[in-house]
Amino acid sequence: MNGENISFWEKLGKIDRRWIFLIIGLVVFIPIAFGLRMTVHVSPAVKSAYDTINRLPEGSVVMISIDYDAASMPELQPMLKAILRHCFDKNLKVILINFWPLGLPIGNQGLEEVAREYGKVYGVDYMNLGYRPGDIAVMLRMGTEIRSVFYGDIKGTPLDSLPMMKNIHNYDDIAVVVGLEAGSMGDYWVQYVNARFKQDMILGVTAVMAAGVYPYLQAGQIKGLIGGLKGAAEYEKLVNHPAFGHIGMASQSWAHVVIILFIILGNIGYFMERRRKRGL
Amino acid sequence: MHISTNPWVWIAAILTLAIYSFLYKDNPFYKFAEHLFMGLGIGYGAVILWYNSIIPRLWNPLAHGTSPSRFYLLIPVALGLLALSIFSRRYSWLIKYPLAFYMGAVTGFSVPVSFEAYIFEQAQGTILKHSMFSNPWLGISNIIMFIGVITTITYFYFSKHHKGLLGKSARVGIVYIMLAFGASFGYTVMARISLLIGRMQFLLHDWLGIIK
Amino acid sequence: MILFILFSTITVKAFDTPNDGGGSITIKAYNVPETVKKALVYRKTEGDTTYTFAGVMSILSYRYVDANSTIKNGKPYYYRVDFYFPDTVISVESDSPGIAYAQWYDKTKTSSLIFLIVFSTLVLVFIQLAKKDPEGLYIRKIPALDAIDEAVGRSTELGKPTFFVHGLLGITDAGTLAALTILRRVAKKVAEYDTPILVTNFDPIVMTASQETVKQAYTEAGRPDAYNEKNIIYLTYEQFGYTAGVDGLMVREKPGAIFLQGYFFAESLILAETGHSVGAIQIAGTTAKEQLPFFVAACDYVLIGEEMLAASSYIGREPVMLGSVKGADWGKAFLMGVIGIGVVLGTVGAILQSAGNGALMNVFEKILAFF
Amino acid sequence: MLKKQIPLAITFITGVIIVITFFIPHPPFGRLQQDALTWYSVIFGFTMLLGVDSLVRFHYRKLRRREKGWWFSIIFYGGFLLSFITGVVSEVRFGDAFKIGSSFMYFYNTILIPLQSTMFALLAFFIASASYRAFRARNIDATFLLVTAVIVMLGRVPVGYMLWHKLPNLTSWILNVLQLGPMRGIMIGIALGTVAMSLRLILGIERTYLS
Repeated sequence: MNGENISFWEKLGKIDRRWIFLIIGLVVFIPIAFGLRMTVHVSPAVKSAYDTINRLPEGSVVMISIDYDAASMPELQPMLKAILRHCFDKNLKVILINFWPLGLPIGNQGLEEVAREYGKVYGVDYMNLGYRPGDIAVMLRMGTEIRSVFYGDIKGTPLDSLPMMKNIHNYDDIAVVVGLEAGSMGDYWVQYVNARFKQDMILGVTAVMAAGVYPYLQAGQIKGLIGGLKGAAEYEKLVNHPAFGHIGMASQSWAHVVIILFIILGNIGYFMERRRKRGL
Repeated sequence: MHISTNPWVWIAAILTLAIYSFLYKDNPFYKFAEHLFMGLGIGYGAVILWYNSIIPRLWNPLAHGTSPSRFYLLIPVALGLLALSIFSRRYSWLIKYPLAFYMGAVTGFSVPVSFEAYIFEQAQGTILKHSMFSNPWLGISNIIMFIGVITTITYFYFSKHHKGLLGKSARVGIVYIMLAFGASFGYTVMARISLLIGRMQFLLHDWLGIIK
Repeated sequence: MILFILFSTITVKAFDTPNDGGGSITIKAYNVPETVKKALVYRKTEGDTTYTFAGVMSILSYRYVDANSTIKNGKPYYYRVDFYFPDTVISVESDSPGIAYAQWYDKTKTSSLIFLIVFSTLVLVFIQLAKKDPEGLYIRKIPALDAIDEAVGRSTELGKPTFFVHGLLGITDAGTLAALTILRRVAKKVAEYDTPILVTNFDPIVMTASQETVKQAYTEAGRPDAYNEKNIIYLTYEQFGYTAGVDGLMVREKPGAIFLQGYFFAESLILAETGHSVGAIQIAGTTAKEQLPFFVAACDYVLIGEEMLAASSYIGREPVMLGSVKGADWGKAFLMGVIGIGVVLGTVGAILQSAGNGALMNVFEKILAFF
Repeated sequence: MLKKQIPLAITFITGVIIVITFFIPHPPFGRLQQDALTWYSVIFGFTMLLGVDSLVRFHYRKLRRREKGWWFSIIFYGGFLLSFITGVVSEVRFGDAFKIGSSFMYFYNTILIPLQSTMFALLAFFIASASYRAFRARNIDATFLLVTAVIVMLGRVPVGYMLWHKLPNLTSWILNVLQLGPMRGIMIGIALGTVAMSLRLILGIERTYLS
């Protein structure tokens, strides 16, 4: 087979993969670099999460659990920021807690960034508990007294010296727990904390996990579910602050479309080649 | 544009680009990142392993423990030392002892766990429950799924010719498997693109400061 | 008055936690009004004057398992539970003390035991039958295993090395053991054709097992002198560091055949695509069901799940091995039978129940409970 | 005898005991499974030395013989020493290498994490090239693979919703029904295969590892 016989259409089946890499890179790069956005439709699961927080009276406490690390950061960090914006906008108090030790710096970075935007004060409007090993045991012991596990905050400051913590002792004092999950910790939150303490919960999870935790929403064990970058984008739309979720969603959509276009091109090339070979 | 002035961000960015350069072709930058990565990985692994297993499970009980049963721990130490016999040409066969223990332990664990965690769990999920017929569409869906389970199992039937009914069932099983694999593949695309988005964000935001 | 009623109806029982090795007592509350906000459990034993806090009782199941390390078998423990209601707190003491002891048999595992006995018996019986009558044993074609010789052969023709890439799990994984069986076959062919082989490892124990396996294969092929331990290398103990290392080796050594065998995680597709880009024939095998789609898409041959576990029987063709496969197949038939009966009963039961007859449904529920 | 029978006996005895203890909670049996796991990880700690040894020697050879690209082995040693030393120092100083402020955590965040996530993110490109190459309607099976992949891919982004607003529903039906059935079948197969293999190992029929 020599090159001259191959028609343009057939070449479509033999594109060097580096062209594919380049185009995928570009369709992800362009929306991010130029801030292109995508229109997003809000799903009921995310709306319900938003409403749960939106209904809270001023001064209520929201606990956000950072249960992810760098690998899931692209999906869950926009969620964290959108929820923090919502909380600070409504003058709710925020407590961050970590069950993945490696997520500690990531969560703290997001918290400080948004708090600065809203001019919030550490210890008064928000605080970070940090990480203690023990997973379920930590969750359960916080049901009686947070201080029985967290003697101090992330920097070791005693909890009682933080003004906002004066009246916060256990789940009775926390309005909603938001779990941002990349693993099984979300299941523990629901199975232990929601089940035993009737704690209101919202879960934000990676796209891969969304289908798995959906039954919790159906069963009413969680008040809302935010799934993947798409869910983050929806939440951003609700808090009226389109940010990375929207941009990321544009990249996401275009990348999907491009992959499908390549599949179509590949098939055109394949059928052309087959037709020629049959003709011979 | 606010390019980062933090040298660590620069290191991270350069390593990121070094790995991506592999997409074009192998080159010294990738080789650099690769060797650095492997070196870090083995050092990291050694530290983690030492501090997560040897110190808490061996050193602490032996050095600070009081229970007499702690001396049983000398058995795995002996087995572990036998594993080092591989350094000797003459006695390298001694490695078979720790391996034999490993194999026994593996089989011991995997047999009951396979029943409990996989076979029963999956079988129970497949048996159609009353609630699965709460509406006709759900009922049909569950029957479609049930056929998927059964025909897939028949595909893994090894000791008979795949002819007749078994052959037909196994054939349907392959179709199901292909449908499932396609769905899994398509489902994962989104998460994988997210990873690239994350790296782009790092390069454009943390490093180059092009986006807010 | 209301308080009195509440007080009189709630009862608390403390008893030994069943099916365990002792050291634990279960506390259960009955007739608790739904308005309860939380319930705290306190414990005391002989010689104690006051109760000490033990833990928080679930207010969904009204059950608390006290497995505190101080609990000793055979000693009585008394419990008090404080129920917090919106306007009051009610304390209820257990009517009798709980005594922990160890059981000799875990009743919750009866179904596993039955199935284990059935399955093992089937496998053993068919192994015995196979020993007596080795004729007539059959195993269906597994193309990916047939392709091993072809792949190594082609690699030799092209003068390129053969790569064998182990997965990330240790030797405790059945897939890893199957990979070693496949490695033995590959190494034997490699020794016969006198072509280079490179085995990469993530786990040091798998590395030593691989060295033993390859050495043996070279001996079987009659070329023990050609075995070189340095061809079985350890890469690193970090998932993506391993991936980077294997990718680097692939593009530099340009193997003609690549075997990706064992339990892989997300790196499966990175390895398979890089392997494809250097033009190698790729034979993958894994029991990681999440990664199978990627191998199916990117490799030439794939051992899907159980096909991989049957490799040793397929390659060896020893009667006892084939017998065990036959036994396992009968186990499969037994399991499918159980599922099938369950489905029929469930379906019929559901129809009958909507027609007003729940008897069959009860039978069905009992079967379901067996699992 | 020493080389074959005793190892086989060790496997048989360990295997049988651990299976039995699964059904007996009474001490000392109930704890044996846990103990075996501890033993396992202790042995593993020793064998890690084999890995380190193999790797260090591999690069030492390259250096000594000045093989092509020998200076990359220096990079390898640099990385190894960096993580090993910071790890030990952080463990000793903080009691946990992953404490904020420890040098190990610092290097972990600034070097190892970018390397890991970039390597992981290569998948975005490879999943595209694999789709292009593999999803061709060569035969009926490949067509099934292709069709569900494309539907699910589209159904998970807003574009899919815009094309046909029921597409997300169809996607979740495919995932929960069409995907779940065969995946269950595959899992049951793997589990039964594992048990059969375990029985072969205990009985000493399968003995690859002992050669």
